[in-house]
Amino acid sequence: MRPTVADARTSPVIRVQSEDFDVAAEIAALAGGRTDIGAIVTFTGLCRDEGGRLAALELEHYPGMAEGEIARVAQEAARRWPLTGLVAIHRYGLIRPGENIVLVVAASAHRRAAFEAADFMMDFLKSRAPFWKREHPREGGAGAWVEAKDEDEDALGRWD
Amino acid sequence: MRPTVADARTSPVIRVQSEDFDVAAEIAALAGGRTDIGAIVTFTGLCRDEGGRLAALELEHYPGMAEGEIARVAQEAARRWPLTGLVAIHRYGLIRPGENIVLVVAASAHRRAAFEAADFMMDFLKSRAPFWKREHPREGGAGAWVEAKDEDEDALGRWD
Amino acid sequence: MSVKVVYFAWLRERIGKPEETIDPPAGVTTIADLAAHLAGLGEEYAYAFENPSIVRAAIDRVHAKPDAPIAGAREIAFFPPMTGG
Amino acid sequence: MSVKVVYFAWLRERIGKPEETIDPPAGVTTIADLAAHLAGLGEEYAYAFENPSIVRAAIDRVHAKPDAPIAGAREIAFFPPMTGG
Repeated sequence: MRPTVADARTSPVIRVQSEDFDVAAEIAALAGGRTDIGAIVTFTGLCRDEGGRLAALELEHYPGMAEGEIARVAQEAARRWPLTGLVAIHRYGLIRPGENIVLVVAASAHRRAAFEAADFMMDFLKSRAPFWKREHPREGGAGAWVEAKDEDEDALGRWD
Repeated sequence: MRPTVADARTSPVIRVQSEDFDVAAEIAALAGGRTDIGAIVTFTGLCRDEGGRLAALELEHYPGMAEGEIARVAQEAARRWPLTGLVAIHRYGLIRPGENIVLVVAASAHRRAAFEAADFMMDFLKSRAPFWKREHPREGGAGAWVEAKDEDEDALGRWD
Repeated sequence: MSVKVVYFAWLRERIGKPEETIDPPAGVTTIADLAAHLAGLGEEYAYAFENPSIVRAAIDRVHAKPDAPIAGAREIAFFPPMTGG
Repeated sequence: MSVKVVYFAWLRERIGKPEETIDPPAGVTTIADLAAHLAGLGEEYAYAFENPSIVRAAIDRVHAKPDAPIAGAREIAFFPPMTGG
């Protein structure tokens, strides 16, 4: 009857979608009716306008691989920490400043596991999930592809 | 007209209350209409039933000092990280399993600052904010006061 | 010089009241002095302060160490290690 | 043996198409071999692969290193470093 709720409790929930997401609904699906969760950490990544320079970001993705790669990262997080729930949602398409791009929700009995799992998810999503951002400048014209940062790749070393 | 929104943007929002809080509303108050936020991290602490053993937790607090101490921790977080918003809400009174106890929301242009500030806030709230938890066993009777954990005190060393 | 003293959690329960006004005798100049003085006021106080090293204190709603001077304090609090969050 | 090759982001733009079917000649056995082969197919390919060290690849939708063998692959992808999250 409520399959996403059941899924959230047993295995990571992964979604790649163009529509926006609802943080409160995802928390409710994960935690509703449960009494064994002590900590829920959410991470929401949003589109910035870079000081007014950007009209939007366009996110291209590799359908099929994107879901699979996020699922692999999520399974690794679930293996490393005793989680009671894990959600990862990544949007694609045209996203305007102030809008959501990515959501991770990690739940556990204890706060350190929830914090570390959410942090780990974001580090690996950034460098492993096949998404590419292109800028749409407010001034018009074809914008540049966002370049990957060395610091994002370096961040993975935190989890060795 | 909407004073909490203005407050969220300029200085930490601190609340000590018996009522529940609404994570989505706090995020909206912090981020609504803004285009300079790249990352929002929320931490929600919930009451667990400890394997069915507990009927509730009762949270006693030191009125006046609780708000002041959380504000001091929040000001330190705002000093250490370039935040675009910070909220800390701590409940008191009788809280049943599955219900919320504490909320921290940290927003920043960049994800590392948001993660670290939220993590820091929780470490210091746990050991510095004057709240005491008492267990209400399902079996009835006067429950025990929860004992502080050495690991909570030790966790503060992460931020030296 | 009299000062309001407040207790929380199991200190409050052991002492049997949430607050009282204390007039510390001469020589009681720090938090540790005051705790030792209180511990001598009766069985319930002795029980509350039986392990002074784990009792925490605040002066005027700010955390205070055992050697903090209490001169000029309006409100002194004693309580167990905190368990919020 | 023919294989579907897909391109993303600026590799797709430089090559001018999102995907194509390639029949790699004998001797092209790894991702690095295939990238080198593609780079020789024309100006647009040479531009896309001008800095092969920053081009990433996947075999059947799983990340693959330059020395990964391509035998049996159904779909090989080339793309820039990822910038999601």
